[in-house]
Amino acid sequence: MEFNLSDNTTMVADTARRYLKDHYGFDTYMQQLNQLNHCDPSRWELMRELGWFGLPFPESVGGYGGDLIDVAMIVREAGAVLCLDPYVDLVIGPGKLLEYLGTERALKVLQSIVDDDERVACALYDYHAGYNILKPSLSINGSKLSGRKNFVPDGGCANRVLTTAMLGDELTLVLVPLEGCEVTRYRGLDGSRLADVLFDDVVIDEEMILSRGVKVERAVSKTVAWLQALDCARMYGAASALYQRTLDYAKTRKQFGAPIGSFQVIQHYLVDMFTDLQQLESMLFMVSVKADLDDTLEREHACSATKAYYADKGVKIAQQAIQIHGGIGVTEELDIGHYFRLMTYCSLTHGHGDYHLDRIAALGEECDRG
Amino acid sequence: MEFNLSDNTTMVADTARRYLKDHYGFDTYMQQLNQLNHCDPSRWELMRELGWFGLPFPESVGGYGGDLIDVAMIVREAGAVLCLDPYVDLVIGPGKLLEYLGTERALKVLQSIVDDDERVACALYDYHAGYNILKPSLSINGSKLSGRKNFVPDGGCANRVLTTAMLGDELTLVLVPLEGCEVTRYRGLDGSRLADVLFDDVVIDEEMILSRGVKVERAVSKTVAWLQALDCARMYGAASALYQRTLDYAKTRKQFGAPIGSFQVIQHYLVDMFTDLQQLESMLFMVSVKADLDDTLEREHACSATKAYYADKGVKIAQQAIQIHGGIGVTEELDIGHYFRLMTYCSLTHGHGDYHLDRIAALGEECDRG
Amino acid sequence: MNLQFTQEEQEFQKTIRAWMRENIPEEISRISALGEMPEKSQQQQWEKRLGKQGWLAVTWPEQYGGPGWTATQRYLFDLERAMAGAPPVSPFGVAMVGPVIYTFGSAEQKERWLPGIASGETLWCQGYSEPNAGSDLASLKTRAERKRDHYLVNGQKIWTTQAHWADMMFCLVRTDPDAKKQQGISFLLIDMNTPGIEVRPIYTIDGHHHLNEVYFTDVKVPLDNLVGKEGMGWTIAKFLLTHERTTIAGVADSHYALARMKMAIDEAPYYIDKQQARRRVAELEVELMALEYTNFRTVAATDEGRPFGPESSGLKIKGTELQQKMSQAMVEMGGLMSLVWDSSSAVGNESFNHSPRRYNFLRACTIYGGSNEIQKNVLAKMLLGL
Amino acid sequence: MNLQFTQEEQEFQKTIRAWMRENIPEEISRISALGEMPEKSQQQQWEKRLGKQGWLAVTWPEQYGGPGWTATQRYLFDLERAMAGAPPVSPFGVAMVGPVIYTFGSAEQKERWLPGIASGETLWCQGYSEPNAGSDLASLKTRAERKRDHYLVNGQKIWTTQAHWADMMFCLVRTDPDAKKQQGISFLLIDMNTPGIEVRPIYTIDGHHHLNEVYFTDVKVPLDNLVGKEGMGWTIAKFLLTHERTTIAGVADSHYALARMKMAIDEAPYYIDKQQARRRVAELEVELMALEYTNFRTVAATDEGRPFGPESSGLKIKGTELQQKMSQAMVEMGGLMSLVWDSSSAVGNESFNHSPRRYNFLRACTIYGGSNEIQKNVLAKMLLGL
Repeated sequence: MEFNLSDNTTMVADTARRYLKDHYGFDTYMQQLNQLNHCDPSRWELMRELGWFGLPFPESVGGYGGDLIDVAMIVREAGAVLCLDPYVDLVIGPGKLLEYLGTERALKVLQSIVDDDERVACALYDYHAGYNILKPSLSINGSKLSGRKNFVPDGGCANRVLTTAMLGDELTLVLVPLEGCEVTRYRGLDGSRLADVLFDDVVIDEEMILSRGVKVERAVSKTVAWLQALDCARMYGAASALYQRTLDYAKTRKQFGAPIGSFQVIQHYLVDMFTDLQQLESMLFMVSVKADLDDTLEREHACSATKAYYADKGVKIAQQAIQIHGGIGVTEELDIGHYFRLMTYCSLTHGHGDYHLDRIAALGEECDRG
Repeated sequence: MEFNLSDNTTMVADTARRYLKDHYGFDTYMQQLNQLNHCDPSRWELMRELGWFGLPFPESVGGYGGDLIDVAMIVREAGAVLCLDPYVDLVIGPGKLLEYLGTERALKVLQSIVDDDERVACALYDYHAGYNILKPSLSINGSKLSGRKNFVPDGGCANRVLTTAMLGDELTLVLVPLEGCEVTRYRGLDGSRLADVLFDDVVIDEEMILSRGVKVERAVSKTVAWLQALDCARMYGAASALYQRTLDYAKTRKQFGAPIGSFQVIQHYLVDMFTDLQQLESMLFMVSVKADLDDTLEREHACSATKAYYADKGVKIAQQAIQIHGGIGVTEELDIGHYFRLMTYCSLTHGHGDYHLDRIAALGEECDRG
Repeated sequence: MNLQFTQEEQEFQKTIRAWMRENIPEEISRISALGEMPEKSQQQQWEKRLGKQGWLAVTWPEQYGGPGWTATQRYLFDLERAMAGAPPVSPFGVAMVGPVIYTFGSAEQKERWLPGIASGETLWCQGYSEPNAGSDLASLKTRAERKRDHYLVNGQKIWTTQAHWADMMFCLVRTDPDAKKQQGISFLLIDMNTPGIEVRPIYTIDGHHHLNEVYFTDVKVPLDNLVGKEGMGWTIAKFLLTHERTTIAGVADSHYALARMKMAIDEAPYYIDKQQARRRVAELEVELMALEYTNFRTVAATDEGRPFGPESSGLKIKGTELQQKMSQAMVEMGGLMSLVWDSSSAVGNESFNHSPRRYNFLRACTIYGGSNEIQKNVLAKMLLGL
Repeated sequence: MNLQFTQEEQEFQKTIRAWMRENIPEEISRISALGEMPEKSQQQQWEKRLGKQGWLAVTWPEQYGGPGWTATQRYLFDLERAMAGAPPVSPFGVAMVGPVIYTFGSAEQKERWLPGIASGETLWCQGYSEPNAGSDLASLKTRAERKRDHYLVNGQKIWTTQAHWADMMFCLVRTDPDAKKQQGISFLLIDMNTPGIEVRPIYTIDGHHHLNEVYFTDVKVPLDNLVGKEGMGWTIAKFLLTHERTTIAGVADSHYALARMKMAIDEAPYYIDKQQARRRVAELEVELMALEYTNFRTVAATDEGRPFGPESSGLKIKGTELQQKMSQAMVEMGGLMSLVWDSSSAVGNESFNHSPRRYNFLRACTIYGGSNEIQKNVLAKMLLGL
């Protein structure tokens, strides 16, 4: 085994860190919080120039054939500075979905994402289906799509949406322009921009149906595995920033005439945060490899284990960071509370802790039987 | 509401404490550990004289009509000194079962228990049925009882056993002499004496069948509720002894030139133990009233909640007591480790923590539906 | 041992329940159901309604406007209040400065301040913490210099909840800068409209404005506004910490949360196996039971006139921990719905929702009023006597 | 990033697995399955078999009898050992005094002691703790007075694991009573058959005899038995604490426990809902994964010759906590079966059983070798630099 990042990945991570240091501070975040459109033209252009849009996609569509770990390192750095640019939601999510479909039509759309010719979001969830991505409540009847998608992370700026829907008993992926739909945009817990989309008997022509059946199921499952790994990468960035800030605070903040880090209970809290952080990092490395596997059982097991572990320990680190900071930790002017929101948010996307532990339990049963 | 013990109960508790102080020390316990028969004749006689054998039974059989709380206070004191005398197993358990059956034959046996004319144990469990007391694996076919009972707490000295078995699809209670059976006696985790009993086509005459059907189900359920409450009473006695001993140890044991109780982490451990102990006491009061209710739902809910809470916090107190004691805490010569065994033992009898949380979840569903 | 409420108490409870049903503004219970908190006008309207009924200052002796209830009645009142979806009464007037005034205040002070608290007319806030005096409260620096006919107050307070709502502040100030730490501190009542007071908002991680910084620049406070004697401030502050509060554990509001959670199980599609959600609720239910019966014991002890010792510090620790756990569980049961910042913004979100903003805000409950770590230090000192 | 074992490593693993299957005495794997621990003769027979194969001192350099394996190979070896149901090798010779001798010892000492350790012939024990020097090890008092041709040792050691099995003890003694605490301590090798040594058993809460008190009364130890120089004892002890041990987290044995637990789910009738048991196992499985991958990182770092910092202290804390949690879960899954003290005594108990006695004994694993609280103190010092 080998846990070193390749030279290439290290370079990607270093570049991301430098880029964000120069272009994204806490003040940038606070401004972005109040903006309705999260695709900042100048940063979006810079990211394109850095090659991030094509990073994990095939060369045939203008990509660089990079790995999940490359993207994970970018997302980790983005999490560490609370960056809200919807890179994952508008590039990686739809991009991987289209790549996994692999049809000519799908690759053409992917190409236009890589070239930044358009903004496509993924609409995988709705209220009633919950976390079940393979059985959305929407359906296509005749040639009409009806129903509602919720929690679509579109950054406030997508113009088309990749939507799952049932056509008969087949999972189907359609690409729908948002113009004709009723879109309600709102703010997410982490400050990102989400949308509910109402498809009110939208006419679907053959052109808009990208694929159906097992191929879509596989593409959606594999894409969500990527998104789960990237949730964890983002959480790791945040956890690591929280730990570092809390350690620094404990060294400098004085109460009762001494730095609070001199109190044994605070020391042990910090040690717990540190040891958990170590293990979170190990799990991130693990999932960054395994979330890309073709073996469904191993992939899903790894993703569920990591998501469950992060939902537990990542959130705990954020809670502890607030507790050690005391009053200042619950204010909006300090970044600590914002990392806490990010952590809660990511602990709930693509399955929360309880859901993933259930899934592991169910997978275990399958394994034992198989 | 009113949480004071009645004068009568206070007297019972005080008497128990005095009696045990005079007649049961840690050395007594260590001796009893190595004995095969746990009914010490002189202490057994003293307990009879104190009126404990008739305490919670009707006057008609020579009892005093006391409440569960009276017995709970005795058992609490017994737990506090690790007393292994099988008072609950050979008096309260079989006694309540017989009282709840209420038939003339049952009451006659109860009378002989109150008068200490014989030793009767309850055989409610077997390997295959697990915690399910209403569906034992044993059955009566024709006039023959076949099968095995396990974990019978007979103190090494019962001569008859109240055994549940299925007669057709009816739960049946039979009273069987142990003479004709193959009895394997062994030691329990807490030092008590248990037995496996093999009924190898034992001939059952009508006389031996005490009752069957719903009446037995109700009697067994109500008796087990008492036993669950008394498990908790015993655990409370142990938890409270553990807390007190650990507090004393933290005040006196010195490391790094100071009592270990001066270290903040140890202080917070002790506070956690103390606050948990407070809540354990509240739950004990609660269950000592509610385990005797006729309302099945409320009774079972109270018992399961208390058992689940004790399995969690009682065990945690014992674990923490060992950790604070360090090396000496894991030795057999100190009482701490013996309280720990008692705690584990009682956390497993009549349903462990997971079992009871499941039961509450199931009861909740019932309530919501009903 | 008697775990039943008396016939009278049950009747009392029914009366309260009926009254609540009729008198709680619909808007308020809707807000509670979303896990949100009311605006000032909503809160004050509600407290005035209670005040008019004589049910606001429920812990006070009758002579000062209390309803003369037993601790058990107060518990039942609080339970019915919470279950009906009303917010708790703001503690600063009724639970904090009120008892200080009727215990330590002069006849004039009682007459002047108590009626406005009992009616819900005057809103109060608490000026304790300062930027460098948080957990270490005794190192506070706000100075009140005694002049001929007033105190001249200079300094800064922080974390002042509802200072922007309040008419009055009760405040710990340093009157003797030469005295040792805890000494030289006094307890002063300050009119928030006095010139020289500036209130600046602190937004918290729920995005709301509950807290403030308060700056004092040459603020003149009448000498009559000193409660007790100079230098008694620390004694009064300690009195307040140990003052009986049978609602400190938050049992009533946790019951409300539990009920909401049970409703959520069937609605929420975020579990593969509903039994897992029920099981999780069962765990919280058991913890609440343990807290509740411990709370009952303090209630019963209060009614019998017995003091209840370190047990009540335990209630604060356990109660706040449980509130946080429940809130976290609700956010998780909400699944994807909890991704939404503003519960009213998303379509179709009218059904069960525990606002994640509420969950955010509840992180503060193990910090304010003396962090749980400080509570444990204090309790350890009592237990160990070291 | 590469999470696969190489082709060679996989081959290696297969070889080990096959060898284990053939060479582990049936009695030993039966004992492990019951959660019990072997007798001296069983343990030594097993270690000698490993020694004969050259697989006992696996961490040592080849020149002293190590097999020349990489850390990854050692990890795989340990995993296969555990999964086959063999106990871990006693750490005192191979993992502790061996590295001390080949790092600090003289040529004569190496020649004299190392072969017996590598073959499993000589059994060792560790003389560190004393009645008043537990967590505070540096206050140890056992005195070694330098005479003309020997040290005269007087004092007492406690918690000495396997002292009643051991041929030799490595021991921290005070050679200079006037020097300050950590100074004046030396590292001495003592033959357990020397007159003046008395070993008294300490029975632990699993009812077994693992631990001892060891009394020294005018025990004469040859001057040659001093390792390093006088006063170097504390340095050597610290070297041992930070010495690379890729098995410190107990990952291999936890994997064995997890496998046993999964077997238990279907057998055990102690759950209303089996999914709850599976869920509980899933939680432990996730924690083990996090520990395992952190352990893999130290293994990989070791193979690359990179030092691994405070991460390894974290492994000890997390690893021992997890062992306790798993053991508790196994006892609970065992339900009523875990009521039985001696796993062989009850009828029909041949199926799954994790002895509750093992669970008892494992309470010690967060205490010995420096309690987890002490580990956290040390780690905090490194992190905070205060």
